[in-house]
Amino acid sequence: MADTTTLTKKDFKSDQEVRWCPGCGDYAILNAVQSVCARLGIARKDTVFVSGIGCSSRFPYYMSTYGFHTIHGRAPAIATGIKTANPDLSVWIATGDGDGLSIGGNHLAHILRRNLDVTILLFNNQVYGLTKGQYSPTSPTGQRTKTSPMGSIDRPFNPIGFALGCNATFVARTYDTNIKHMERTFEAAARHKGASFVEIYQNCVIFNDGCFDDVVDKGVRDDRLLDLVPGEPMVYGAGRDKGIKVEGFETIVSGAEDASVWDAAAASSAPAFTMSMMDENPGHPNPIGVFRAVSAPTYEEVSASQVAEAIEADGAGTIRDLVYAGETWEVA
Amino acid sequence: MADTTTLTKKDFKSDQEVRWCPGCGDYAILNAVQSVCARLGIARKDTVFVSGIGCSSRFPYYMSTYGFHTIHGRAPAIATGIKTANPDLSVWIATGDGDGLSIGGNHLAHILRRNLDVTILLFNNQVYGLTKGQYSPTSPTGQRTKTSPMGSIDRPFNPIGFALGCNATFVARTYDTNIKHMERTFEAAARHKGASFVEIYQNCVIFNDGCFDDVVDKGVRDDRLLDLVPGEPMVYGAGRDKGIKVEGFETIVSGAEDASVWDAAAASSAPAFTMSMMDENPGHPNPIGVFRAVSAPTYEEVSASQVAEAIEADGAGTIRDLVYAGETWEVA
Amino acid sequence: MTTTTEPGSDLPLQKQERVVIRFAGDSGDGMQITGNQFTSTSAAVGNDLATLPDFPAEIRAPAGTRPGVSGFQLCFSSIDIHTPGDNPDVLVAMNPAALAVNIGDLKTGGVVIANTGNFTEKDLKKARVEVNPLEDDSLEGYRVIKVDINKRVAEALDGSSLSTKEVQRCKNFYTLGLMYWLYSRPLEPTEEWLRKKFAKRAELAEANITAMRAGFAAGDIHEMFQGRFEVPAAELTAGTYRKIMGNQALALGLISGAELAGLKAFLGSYPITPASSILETMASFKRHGVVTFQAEDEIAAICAAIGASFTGSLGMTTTSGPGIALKSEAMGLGVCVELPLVIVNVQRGGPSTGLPTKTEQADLLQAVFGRNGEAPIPVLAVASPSDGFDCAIEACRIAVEYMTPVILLSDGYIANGAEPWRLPDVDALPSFEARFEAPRGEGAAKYMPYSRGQRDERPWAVPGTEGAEHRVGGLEKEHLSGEISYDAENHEFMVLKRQEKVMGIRASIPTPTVRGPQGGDLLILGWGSTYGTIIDAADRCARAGTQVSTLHMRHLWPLPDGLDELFGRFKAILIPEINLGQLARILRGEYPHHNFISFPKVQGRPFLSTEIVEKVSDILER
Amino acid sequence: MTTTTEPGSDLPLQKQERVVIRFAGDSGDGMQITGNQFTSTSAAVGNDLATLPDFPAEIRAPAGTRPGVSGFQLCFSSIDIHTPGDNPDVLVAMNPAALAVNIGDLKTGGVVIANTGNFTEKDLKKARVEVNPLEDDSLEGYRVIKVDINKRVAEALDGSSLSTKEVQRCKNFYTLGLMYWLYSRPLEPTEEWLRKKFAKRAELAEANITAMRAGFAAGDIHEMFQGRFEVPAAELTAGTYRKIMGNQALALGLISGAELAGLKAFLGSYPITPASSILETMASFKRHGVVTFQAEDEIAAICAAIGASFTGSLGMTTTSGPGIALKSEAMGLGVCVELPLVIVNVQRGGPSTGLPTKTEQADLLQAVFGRNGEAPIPVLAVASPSDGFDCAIEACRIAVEYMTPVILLSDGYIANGAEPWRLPDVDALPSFEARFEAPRGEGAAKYMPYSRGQRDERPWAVPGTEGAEHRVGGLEKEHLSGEISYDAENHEFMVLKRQEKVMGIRASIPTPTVRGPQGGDLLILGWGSTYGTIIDAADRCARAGTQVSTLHMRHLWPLPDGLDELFGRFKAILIPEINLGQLARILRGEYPHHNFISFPKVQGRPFLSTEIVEKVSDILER
Ligand SMILES: Cc1ncc(C[n+]2csc(CCOP(=O)(O)OP(=O)(O)O)c2C)c(N)n1
Ligand SMILES: Cc1ncc(C[n+]2csc(CCOP(=O)(O)OP(=O)(O)O)c2C)c(N)n1
Ligand code: SF4
Ligand code: SF4
Ligand SMILES: [Mg+2]
Ligand SMILES: [Mg+2]
Repeated sequence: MADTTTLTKKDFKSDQEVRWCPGCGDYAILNAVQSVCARLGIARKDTVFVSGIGCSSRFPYYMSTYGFHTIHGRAPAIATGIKTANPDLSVWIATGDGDGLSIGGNHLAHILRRNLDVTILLFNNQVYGLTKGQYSPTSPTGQRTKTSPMGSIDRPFNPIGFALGCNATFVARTYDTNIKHMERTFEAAARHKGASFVEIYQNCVIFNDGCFDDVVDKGVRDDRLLDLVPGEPMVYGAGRDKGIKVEGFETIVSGAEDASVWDAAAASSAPAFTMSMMDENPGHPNPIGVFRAVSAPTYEEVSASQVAEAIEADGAGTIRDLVYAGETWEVA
Repeated sequence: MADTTTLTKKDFKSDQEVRWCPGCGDYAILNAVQSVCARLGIARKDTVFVSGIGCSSRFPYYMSTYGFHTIHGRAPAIATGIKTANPDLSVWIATGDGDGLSIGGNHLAHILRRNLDVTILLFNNQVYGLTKGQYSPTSPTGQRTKTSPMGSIDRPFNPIGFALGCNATFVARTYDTNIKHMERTFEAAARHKGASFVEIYQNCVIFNDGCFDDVVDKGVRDDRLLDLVPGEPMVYGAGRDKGIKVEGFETIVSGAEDASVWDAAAASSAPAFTMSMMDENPGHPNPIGVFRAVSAPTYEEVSASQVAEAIEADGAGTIRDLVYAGETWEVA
Repeated sequence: MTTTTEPGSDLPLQKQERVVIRFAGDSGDGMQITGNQFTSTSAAVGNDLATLPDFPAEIRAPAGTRPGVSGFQLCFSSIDIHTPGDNPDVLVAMNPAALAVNIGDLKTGGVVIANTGNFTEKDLKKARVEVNPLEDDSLEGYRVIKVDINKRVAEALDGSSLSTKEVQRCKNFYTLGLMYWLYSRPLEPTEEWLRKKFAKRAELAEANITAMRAGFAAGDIHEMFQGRFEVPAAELTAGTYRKIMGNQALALGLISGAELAGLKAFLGSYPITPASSILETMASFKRHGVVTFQAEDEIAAICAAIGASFTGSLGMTTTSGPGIALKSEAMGLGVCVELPLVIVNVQRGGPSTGLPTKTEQADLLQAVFGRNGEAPIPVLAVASPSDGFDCAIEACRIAVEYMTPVILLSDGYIANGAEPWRLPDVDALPSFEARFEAPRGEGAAKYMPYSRGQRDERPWAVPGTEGAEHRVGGLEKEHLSGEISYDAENHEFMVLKRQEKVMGIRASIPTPTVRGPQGGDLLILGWGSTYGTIIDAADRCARAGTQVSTLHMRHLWPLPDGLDELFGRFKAILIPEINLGQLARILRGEYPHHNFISFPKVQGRPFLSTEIVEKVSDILER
Repeated sequence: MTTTTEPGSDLPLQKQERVVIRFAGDSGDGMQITGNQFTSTSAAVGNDLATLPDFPAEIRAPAGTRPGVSGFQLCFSSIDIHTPGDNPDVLVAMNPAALAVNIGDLKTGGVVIANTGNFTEKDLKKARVEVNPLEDDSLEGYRVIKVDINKRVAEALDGSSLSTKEVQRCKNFYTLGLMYWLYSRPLEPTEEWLRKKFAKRAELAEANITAMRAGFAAGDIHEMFQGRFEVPAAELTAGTYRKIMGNQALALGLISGAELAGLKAFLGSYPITPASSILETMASFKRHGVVTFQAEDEIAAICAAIGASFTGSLGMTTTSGPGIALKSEAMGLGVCVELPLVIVNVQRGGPSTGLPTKTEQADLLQAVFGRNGEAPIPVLAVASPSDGFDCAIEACRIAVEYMTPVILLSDGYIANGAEPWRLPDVDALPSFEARFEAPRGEGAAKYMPYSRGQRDERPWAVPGTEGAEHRVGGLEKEHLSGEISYDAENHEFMVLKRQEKVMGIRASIPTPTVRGPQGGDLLILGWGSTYGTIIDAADRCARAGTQVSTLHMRHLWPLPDGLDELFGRFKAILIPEINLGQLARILRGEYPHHNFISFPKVQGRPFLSTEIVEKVSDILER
């Protein structure tokens, strides 16, 4: 599957004019993905980008790989067919908070629990961009939009918690203004064997400008973001002086020296769940990085192995033995 | 809303012949619900049972209340309309593992996150009963059914984990052969203000007989089930001699005396999540009871209050001021 | 085949051309097995046959109640037949509920075999029967044979090691034995089957065999019949035969269709009555390389199939009406991306959840028109259980040759019905191998995903193909390049191109042939499962001296060429349909100047040939 | 209204009956605001008018590119008009992309006003224009007015406190001022509007006003025009008017419809272009007691609406084609449970995602036939922006009076188009108050949910009503009791009853009236948004000496009574549709013996009246 020629980021740029609004966070995400694709060394011909509908779902057009811009919310379902039918392909899904968590929530849930080996990028801008600014399932309660003039009355999903609740084997978060972190996260996700879910905090300059500024803004982010690095202590802060210490189910903001070491591979996803809700505690940072990375058999592998096993046991079937089977009788 | 006359269980029995297979776990669940309805004292006229499609979804026909047997998977969506349009009604949803977690997973997720004040009973028999025995999203990997002759290749959902991942405010589990426990659980769920989710281990005598026997069978259940009672120590065992002790994210099987006290109202749902996965650890019991019970504003309340607020602010609108608004001009 | 010693051979043996039996009992009574065994044996002795099981409504109702009744009707004959028959000659009723539910259909003068052992007060009450019908005169006009089968089987298995419950479970084989005697059938095929089925519990096999033999040899009962019957072998076309059910034939056809195209079959499906068994059957054929995916819902099922087709598999999806409704958005995507896709709709009673276990043909207009925008999809329909095999292959052919979704309609009546299937010459099956774009090197011309071949089909390049990387999707495509295009003229061009492509399928389908006179007063036109009934009705008319012609339409969209001329040869065209006249509506829209007479029946069950015969004489007398 | 001092009043003032202007610029240039202001002012001076915005394709493309072009066309007149006009008389092009995209539509001899400030090399490149069209002869045949608006506005706002960027944002008001001058319109209404809009940033209001006044007073530019125009007030029927957009009218109508029925309006919806603004508008009317629920998808949206109707609200759902596809299963449920429900489909270009921002009428067959089983639903369609109000009320009336889902079709052209709306006499609006079953005491007769009223509607008992507790669902219902029934005859009865009920709506709808001669050679028949164009075309024919009649159909299913007789009076019936002939197909199916000529156009945009005029002369000359 891997191609020996050395691929560059440019190889993954398509000839299509990119049509997001100037300043949209999607540009940076595209860039990062193109870099990671080059680094993975998987040929363009063996790579497929699948998306639903939304600004973010225009993604496949900008990749010089195979691509499928499907219908709203259904990218995981189409990708399931693609990956199961041809497990050799490297399959990516680009989706939005509306596409992936509103209309497409069920397909997302099921692809995660089935653990297909795909990489899912959820562009979370807490708004419906393409349809011009309605609230989404990740919009904070109270957000005023065209359809919530008195403020949204929905309690939002936490995409990380949702993915964990679906038993996902790889769950991570990154944000659009940190190319390095995105690249690192995307690469880990792509290399993970199984369904990888990555939430990306993405700015929509038009309909929800600055929605993540309180945590990702250059001025505050060192103190407001905690990068979960498997096997590393949970340290953050401009001076890397702060840490998170786990006690029971509680997290405590501590000095760097007392920080607990982050284990993304724990058998239970409870620690990841705790982390995903950490920022609801006053004074706690907002976690990014890898929440969970465990291994489990992939759907497409087991599917293929059952077919192989059946063939091995009874021989490959032909139309003749399909038709001339069961109780037959002759009429002369 | 509450009715002053004393209601009895019989009042909630409809005149319809119950048509489940003899021995089906659904009968006991029906019984328990009828008892609880009587105990709640809410008039039949103010109670609505909503269901999707499946054996379990026949439920509304057997209740003498208002009822809606909708289409496959959509009960939460219909119930959302019912409850939002008339917050005074007591609304129940009866659904199956297929209806609620396969085709209807997304609606279930969204009603939970929105926190409508409804009571959801998920009859989990780990199989599609009505369509005669295909595997479901809760069937254990490897289960052989009509559609999985070599064993199911899906990793199952854990319904409790799923509900927690959707940020549900009340999450519980019970089982069909323990009327008392069912009644206690249903009553707590019904009295909870907000979306209550109850998974019920339900035996399907025809297509999945004994699916929960390893934990609910009379002979083993005392030692295999741990009943989570908010505020009580986590003690179990025929002699109530065993306990569960929580250390960090780990649970340890201990003596009764060392058992931790169960807190279903913790701000974070991580403890509930830990419990929901506990039985994956060797030697651990299978948890039932109340995993989570926290309070949050309900969708229908806030929806109604925005309407009330708008009316208070600007006066109740009439057709005239709807039409004769904006910039108008006269033509003589 | 050795012949069994014949008890009661002193009784008169009467030849019959065609017999219809209905077995009816409680869901737990094993009536489906009984019926199927009788069918297999009749097949083995060379009868033509057709069967129709009648399952109880979705949920297993309590034992002994009317909703719990399970029935199985079969027609076996020495002549060519096409339906399981209008009214049974013989009704086997294992309990009062079975009798109550089925007696109305029995032919006047027909035989009732009633298991008196199950006609106790309690049984009557469960069946909501006030007075024991075996004891008042409500069965006047029928010949009633009363047998306490419970007792008989207990006697026959007296001393067996089985529990009482297990002994009673052999009742259906006692009954079967009795019927085998009545119709002079051999026991051996069933004995063989039993021994195989209970290979691991020989005592069960033997008990059932003993029970069956007891029924076969019950001289005192035989007396009551005053004679037994023989239905000689039918003159069937020479060949190898097997009994096949509709859904099974579809499954075999879909797998074969993919293989004929040189593609891997990928089925994305979600269980739904009465389509589920296609998925179940295909899931059991893994050694044919079939990949089945049980999806979370119908939308995911079709989407996965589209995804699989994108990679070069032949994507398929199977469902029933409500599932089709859910798939309609994705079908539009299929139209737009122009990938092969076979969509099977096993129709059931509607609207909405409707009558899930009953049959109907009311999804035709949905199939042809039920999508947003101009989204043409070819539609064809299965005529009979075995026809499912050919139709499935034909659906695959169209999908692959024209790069298009195809809808294949069947219905509940066909799905569960069975008939003998003369097995095809495998080497003579049509071949329509799919062609993929070859990899292209650096300098090669750019791959144009929306260029067109001789059938207006677009070229298929699958992931893994170097140099043909491209993007597809549901937005309007630019002709040739396939890039997104909002251009007005291009849109019109593409709308017309998709329409032309689908209409162009006409070039590959034959004008259906008229059976009977090629012109005249009346043509009976049918589609789908009315096929057999219409032929039976026409044959009955012919026997009664009235020649009427019939025409069966396999292809419903596009309509084949030549129909206008053909219709012009008839004064009137009668269209019986299990809906409110959907094909009639389509035909009127296309060929406004013919005299179409719509003949609707929407009762969740097939037409009786009598109904059509009567309608024909009504029309011709006018 | 005070009149502004008139600069350039020395130039000749020419009267015009009807002017079409198109404003075109980059998405960021504020062309929609400019267009809307010109429209409001024209309305205020008493013109008749019609507008059509042309939004860029879904995503904001990079500034200056062709996909980023945003346009707004308006037609204002002193005569009765019905469309925004075929070809603009004046094109305002703020950049080369806007020019390139729109020039093809400009009337021969028309005026181009080009902002030369945005025709730099860089701008040309972004627009993929090779040579500056202002500098070669590609604009021959047009009068080209070149103005460096960038520079002009900078000059006008020299010394302002605003940033350069903010100053440049006033360009559109400079342009608007220029157009106001050209067509002799007052500035006051816009000044007022600006002051209100920027109440919190007065400096912005003033800057824009200054810019506008500068454009209005730019004498040197005025010279280039060699004259200015006046379009006197139209003779409109007396009354109070307001400008209304299609989706807005629908929202107001839906709210009013519920109120007229005495019900709470409940809208379950999921955003989708071009329907979203109905949800947005209704969400802003909470003080009318409207409850809006933004669902997780279209299925949940319609299901919630059905749930709300179950409780006694008037459930509604709004969407576009792909959403309708998703809702089709639930629509079947609506048919089965017979609850009122209004389903709005604002059609867009299809199939699949298609052309989301373009218009089409290709969902008609889906509306009428796109469900499994026999699931009849009445269908009606909106003719023009203001007609949305009446149609929405009519849809509510049918839903409530007949206890049925109703589909109301609109399209992208109507959704975003605007016209003056003569406000109705609120007291004269139809009333169709819903009746709920009263509570019943112990001894009262049992509530029969599937008994029937005079219109075959079933009685509506809502939760909270003592003694009327009952269950509904999607399985077939027993007549009267509403219990589940698998009975064959009952099923047929219910299928026919549902059909009759919907067909019975005919009794409450008028035969549409023919405009023009009541019989003759040709009738132009239209539905939905072709309304205005057909009338314009007929009027043009009339002016040219050919009388053709027109007929507009609001009710599409069931078809109103009297059509057969009406059609019989014409030799031919021309049916222009923005699809491949869907209404023509339906009419042929119902009235096979008339001469329907289908006239399809599927370019994602409305017909031009010219096209219809030409088609008419084609037909009449034959
Ligand atoms: C079936 C269907 N319903 C609705 C839409 C309209 N629609 C397109 S994109 C979108 C939401 C996009 O939001 P998100 O996924 O967050 O993507 P973003 O544009 O914010 O990147 C909606 C509602 C559609 N295209 N199809
Ligand atoms: C749209 C649609 N798809 C499929 C079905 C068929 N169907 C009915 S019930 C069911 C699954 C039932 O499983 P579950 O919810 O677990 O209920 P159970 O019967 O086990 O109680 C399915 C697939 C349907 N009725 N409608
Ligand atoms: S609308 Fe928002 S999300 Fe969409 S392209 Fe523009 S900035 Fe990006
Ligand atoms: S099939 Fe199973 S779940 Fe359904 S009624 Fe029977 S025992 Fe209960
Ligand atoms: Mg978004
Ligand atoms: Mg189940």
